[in-house]
Amino acid sequence: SVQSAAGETTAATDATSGGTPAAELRLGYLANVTHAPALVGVQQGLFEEALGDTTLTTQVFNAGPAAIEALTAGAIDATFIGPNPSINTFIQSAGESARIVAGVATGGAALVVRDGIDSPDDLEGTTLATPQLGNTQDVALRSWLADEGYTTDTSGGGDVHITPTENAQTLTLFQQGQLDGAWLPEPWVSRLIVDAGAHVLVDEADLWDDGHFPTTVLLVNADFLAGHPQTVEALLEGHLATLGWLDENAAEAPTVINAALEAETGKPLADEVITRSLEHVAFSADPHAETFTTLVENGLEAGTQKDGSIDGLFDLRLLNAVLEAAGAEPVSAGDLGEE
Amino acid sequence: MPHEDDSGSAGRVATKERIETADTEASAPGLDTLADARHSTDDDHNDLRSLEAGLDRLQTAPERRPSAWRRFTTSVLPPIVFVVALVAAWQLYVVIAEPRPDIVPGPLGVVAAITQAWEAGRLQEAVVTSLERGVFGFLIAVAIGTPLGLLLAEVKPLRRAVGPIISGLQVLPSVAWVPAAIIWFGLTDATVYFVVLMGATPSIVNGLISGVDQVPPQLRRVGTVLGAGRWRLATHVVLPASLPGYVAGLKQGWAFSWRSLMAAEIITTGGAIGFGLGSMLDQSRTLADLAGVLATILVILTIGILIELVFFAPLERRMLRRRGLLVERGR
Amino acid sequence: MPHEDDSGSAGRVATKERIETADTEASAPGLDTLADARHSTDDDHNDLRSLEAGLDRLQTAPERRPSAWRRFTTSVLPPIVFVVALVAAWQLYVVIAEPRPDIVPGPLGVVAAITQAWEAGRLQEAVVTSLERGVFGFLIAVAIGTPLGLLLAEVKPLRRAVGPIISGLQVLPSVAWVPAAIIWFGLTDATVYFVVLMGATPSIVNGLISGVDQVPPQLRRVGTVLGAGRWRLATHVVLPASLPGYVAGLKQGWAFSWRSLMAAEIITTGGAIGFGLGSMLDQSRTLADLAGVLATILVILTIGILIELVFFAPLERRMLRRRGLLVERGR
Amino acid sequence: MSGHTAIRIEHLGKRFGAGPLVLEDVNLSIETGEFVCLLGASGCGKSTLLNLIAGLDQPSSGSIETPAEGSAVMFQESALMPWLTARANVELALRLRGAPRSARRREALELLDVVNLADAADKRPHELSGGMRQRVALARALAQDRPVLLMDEPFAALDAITRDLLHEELERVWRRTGRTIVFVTHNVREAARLGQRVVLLSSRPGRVAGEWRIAETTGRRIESPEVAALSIEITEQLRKEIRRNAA
Amino acid sequence: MSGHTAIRIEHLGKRFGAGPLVLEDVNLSIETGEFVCLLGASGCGKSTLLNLIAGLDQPSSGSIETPAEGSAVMFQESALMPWLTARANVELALRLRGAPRSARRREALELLDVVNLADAADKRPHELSGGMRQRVALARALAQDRPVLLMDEPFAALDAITRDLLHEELERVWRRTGRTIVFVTHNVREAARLGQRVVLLSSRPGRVAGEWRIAETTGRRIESPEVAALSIEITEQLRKEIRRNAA
Ligand SMILES: Nc1ncnc2c1ncn2[C@@H]1O[C@H](COP(=O)(O)OP(=O)(O)OP(=O)(O)O)[C@@H](O)[C@H]1O
Ligand SMILES: Nc1ncnc2c1ncn2[C@@H]1O[C@H](COP(=O)(O)OP(=O)(O)OP(=O)(O)O)[C@@H](O)[C@H]1O
Ligand SMILES: [Mg+2]
Ligand SMILES: [Mg+2]
Repeated sequence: SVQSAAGETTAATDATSGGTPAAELRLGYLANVTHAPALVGVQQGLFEEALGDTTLTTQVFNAGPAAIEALTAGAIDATFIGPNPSINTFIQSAGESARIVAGVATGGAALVVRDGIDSPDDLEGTTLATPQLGNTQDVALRSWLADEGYTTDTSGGGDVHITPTENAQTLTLFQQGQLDGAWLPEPWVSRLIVDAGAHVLVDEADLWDDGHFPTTVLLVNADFLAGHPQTVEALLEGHLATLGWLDENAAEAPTVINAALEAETGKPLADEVITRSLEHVAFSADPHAETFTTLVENGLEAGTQKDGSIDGLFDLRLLNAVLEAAGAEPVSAGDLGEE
Repeated sequence: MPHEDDSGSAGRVATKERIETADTEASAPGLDTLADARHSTDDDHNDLRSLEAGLDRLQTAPERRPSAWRRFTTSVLPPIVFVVALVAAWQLYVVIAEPRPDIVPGPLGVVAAITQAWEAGRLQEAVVTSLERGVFGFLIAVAIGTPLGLLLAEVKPLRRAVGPIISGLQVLPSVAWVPAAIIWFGLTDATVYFVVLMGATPSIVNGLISGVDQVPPQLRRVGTVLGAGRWRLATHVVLPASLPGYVAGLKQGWAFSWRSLMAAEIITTGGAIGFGLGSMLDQSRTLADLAGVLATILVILTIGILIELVFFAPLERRMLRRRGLLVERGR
Repeated sequence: MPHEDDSGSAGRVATKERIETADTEASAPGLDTLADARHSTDDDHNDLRSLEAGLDRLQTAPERRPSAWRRFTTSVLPPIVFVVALVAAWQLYVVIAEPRPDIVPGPLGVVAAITQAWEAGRLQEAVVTSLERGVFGFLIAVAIGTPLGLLLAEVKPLRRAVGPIISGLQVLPSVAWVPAAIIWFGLTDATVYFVVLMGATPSIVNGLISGVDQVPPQLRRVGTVLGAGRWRLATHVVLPASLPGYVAGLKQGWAFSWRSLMAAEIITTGGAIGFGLGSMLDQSRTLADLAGVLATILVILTIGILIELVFFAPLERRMLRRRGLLVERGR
Repeated sequence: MSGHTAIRIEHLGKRFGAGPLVLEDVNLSIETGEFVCLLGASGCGKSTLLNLIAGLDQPSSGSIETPAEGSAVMFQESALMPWLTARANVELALRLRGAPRSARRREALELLDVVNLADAADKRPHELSGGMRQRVALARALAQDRPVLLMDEPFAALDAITRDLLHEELERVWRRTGRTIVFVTHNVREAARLGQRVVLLSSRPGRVAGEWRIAETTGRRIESPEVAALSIEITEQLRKEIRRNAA
Repeated sequence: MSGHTAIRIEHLGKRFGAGPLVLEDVNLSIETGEFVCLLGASGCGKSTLLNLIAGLDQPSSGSIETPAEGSAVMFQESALMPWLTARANVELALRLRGAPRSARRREALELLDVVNLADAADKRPHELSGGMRQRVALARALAQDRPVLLMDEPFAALDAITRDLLHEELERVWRRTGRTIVFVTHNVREAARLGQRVVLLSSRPGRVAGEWRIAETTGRRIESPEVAALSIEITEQLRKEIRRNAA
């Protein structure tokens, strides 16, 4: 069976009261540098520590939409994921599917291109890749190109051809000269630079006020949140603990993250790559909710998203409670949900 | 063995007496006409003609095709009614139970998704791209499969060696060729065509072979007896006679083309590959847009059925009807 | 009409004189035995018995099955020789032309890839997982398709409404269900089973329907005449008689199960999904390991052919032979 | 012959759906133990009439009285179950009749022996020649043990030599079992060879167009002059009926 | 009759592959314009012999002399091309014979008229009854315009009424065209009804087991007493041959 009926989901607003601890928490994430808190938290046992009696099971996905599918199908309860797929599932389900309960990472995405492309003007007629249609980088590229005056469409036509391609494939195709560039998250930006001689044309950080834009958030199934707020709270405690660990062990972090990546994908990243990647990513529990309206507008503009309200996408009450208990500053839901 | 002693005429006369005729009025004139008829062979012939005409009339019942209206009410209407009822029930469920629209979109949502894709021009592009690839790939498969099939059907040793391999290839899901094709041809249209070819060609070859196999040996012998040489036997007898099997093979070949195409399009997204229905399906999936997925499935189904109804069904029906092989289904 | 005047016995005797018998020695004793035979009905009966026995003997030629050796040399050996020659040519090409091994791996490379996967236990795992899913999914499809097919075959109005829809579903590439299934069930085994079900069920239903359709109406009438009620008619007549169509449907259903399974496995990788042959294929592709891809294709092909040869072929052959429907192919 | 009426048909009419009248005002009564041949051109409604007698179809008008025990039927194609051996086919009839399991095998073998097929009991229909199949079908019909045996062109698909033998076989079985037999054919000589009475049906619609009765039937064979003479008579009448349709 | 020999068969033997001897030492000579019926039980080698005469197969031993123009053949199943109309079927024979395109249509219609089928010229085989199909096949055989016409049980699959008519039709055509006809059948009465000479083949191996000659053939019909008498004679001999196989 797929999902429980609609009526229960409104209970999510009552997240702080009632509910029971879940026997099991199924957590999803991607084997990416931008998901480092998940990798480290699992690797170091920080989540398990926080969850106590609740068993932690993890699933690693290749891309955000797959994680969303698992979340929708009830195969996982929470997942680390990019903001756009989160927005997407929220709008598609008329606000019933999931809630963002915390931020994870910001920064770490860029448009890298081949030699010979030195300004946005050189992009006319080129073919650029993104990780997947409608994912955070895909939307970013499309809306940036639109700002630059280029037309694009979701079927690969327009002035600049955008072909959503799997990251590994992108590297190969770029090396073969079949792609002129790609808007990618870390570590792929670094891989293209280090392994294939690409260079950065646009660093996404430059496009945002104060350079902060969300690349990863923590998304929880709305029913799970309503039913087991204690468990989610424990998860958030683990998450904050991991963020703290990353802060305190900056020197050790690349090795630990690389070990986790190797454990998941079978191949470690080059030291150069992992180092460069981490320089461009910042980890924080603040989801930067204020940016989401812009993200929605970008998605609409890019044609990868349906129009709809994201009111209620955030439920940061638990996060703020935990932050408060730790004596930290609360974060804002930017009028898009509970704080 | 019980029978009469036929060695003498006396015995016969005796046995004849035993027959009582109930209908003497009818039989007596019958015998008279019999006697009269012998006088003229012209009369004989006319007699034979009228008898044959009567028998022909009795033995050939005019083929009664069901009326268009009856065919409509018995075979077109029921499925339409069923589908309409199904859609109504679906809509009702959506209205009453209000399920999550990303898990159970309503029929209206699906229609909206189709309209939206149409207005954005994506639907048209996808349909044209896919149809183009499907038809073109199918035609290449026909161009390769037909001579290959003829060769295998007519050259026995070749067939013994290659035939089982081709049948084996028919067992292999053509989707399995996609990864290999991607490695060989990258994310280009060549990949798609390769997969379509590997999917459709075995069916066409096997169809032609079984068509030639099913040519009644009697027809070949008739051709030989009528004085046809090897070439005229092939063109005047074997080829037309194997048409039903060939058309069946073509039909199946098209089905496999379409299947393989969709598989290839769903899997090989990105790169330099064009935007087809499979890509559209995959896109809707990545966007968690179930209404879009169902809309695309519907379009794929419709195209499959349309090609069948508009192209193959009339072709096959006409051919079978001309040969009297068409069995009107059900009463 | 040319015939004799039969109204008098005189005419008959006259015409009889016109017959010259060339073989008088043979015919005279014949007439004698004729006359003798009438004396005893026992004799008559024995006479009839021996005649019938002679005729039976003459009219029933013993079924001559080709010898095992002949079957081996005409149908098993040639494809093997062909495949061996093909592999040899391939190896020769690789040795002489030395192409890039990531674009044209040699047969030895493919064998090595198989061995490697075997030694790592991945091959066994993939084969077992896929077979398990394929067989299990197929069995569910049988369990659903059989009652549905029976229902549709026997209830005419239902069939008119639902039959075309099921035939339509057969046209839809089951790979198109993969995205929808993923949205519904996520990357779990349920997705795979759903796709397999949607692929195989229509074939099984249609096979059963056409099997029931092909039951000669004569057999049903015989059943009725022999005194069978509705139930015994179904179990003693209709079901056994529709077996050939049903088995053909099962065979096709299995082929579609296997196809759909591979498509589903190639597309739905990651998540909680087990590691099957499709996953292995996709994995080899991501690693740009063409030898691995070809090795997996070979394994998929082999399993498809094996299931056909080991399971369906004997089943079908035995059933058809028992009914005398088996046409030994080619001479 | 007992003189008792086995089958009585009165003012029988039949049409299929909205089609033309197939049978019109057919009147016929058949005595117990009688051997009646129904003769007519193609499509005149012989099979329809037989099916009505067998109860496989319902008349549109008129009435049919048959023995309560029902009738056994033999069709043109032997219609043996192709998946059963000759013996199992006969046993099926015994089983559906309700014969006890223990007696079936023996009885089936006895019946097959009646038609000289004891040796072929374990063969399947496709291994038998056409004549042998029809003999199995005859054994099966006998297995039903009904007083009336209806036969719809049972020998039409056989070659002449086999047919002649089966005529003798059938006659022997008839004399031995005393069954009432209604035998449909469009072979005039076959009708004259086998029947005690030959009933000719006209075409479109089918009515009784003539009737011939043969008093003495022992020792007939198809070449017998009395068969020939009767055949000529019936043929003339039949051809007249056919010629009526030429216009 | 001209007395000229059309077909001469001497010491003919035939076996298929390593199988048993099918024909052994067959000797037969057929005069121009003669109507010969080849009679024998199932599987005795009649079709084999006819195919050898038609040149469709090669003898294993012995020799066959036939007219240089070759022979026309008619088979049991009419073997019309199912995708061609009756006329087109006849035209195909004319075309393969090499008849000029312009004359074909007219000639085909004439030939169809010979068999009383001018009205059905544009029908396809499946719209014709069995008898009509065989008449088209006869027209097609006549279209070949060969001196010898070989017929392999052409009427075996027809019902008795139709068969009787086609006997008359064939006899008329034979008398009109003076063809040499070799007619294979296992119907003794058919052979006695049609042939000027009846040749009986024995079974396993096939040899000539008897020969009957009928001097006067006009006005015969199948019920004629001379046909009956001859039939009885031939049947006896045939049954003897069959009984030989019972042991
Ligand atoms: N089920 C049916 N529905 C409609 N018409 C029918 C049906 N069965 C028979 N007929 C029609 O009834 C007429 C008589 O058919 P029937 O089969 O009784 O003839 P028949 O004398 O047995 O012919 P034959 O010698 O060819 O067996 C035919 O015109 C036929 O088309
Ligand atoms: N192509 C063949 N290969 C092997 N054996 C054959 C072949 N054709 C015929 N025979 C055998 O030759 C024998 C004679 O066959 P043929 O067909 O000539 O008999 P027939 O007299 O025409 O029989 P029927 O009356 O059944 O038509 C049979 O035993 C048959 O099995
Ligand atoms: Mg009938
Ligand atoms: Mg023959």
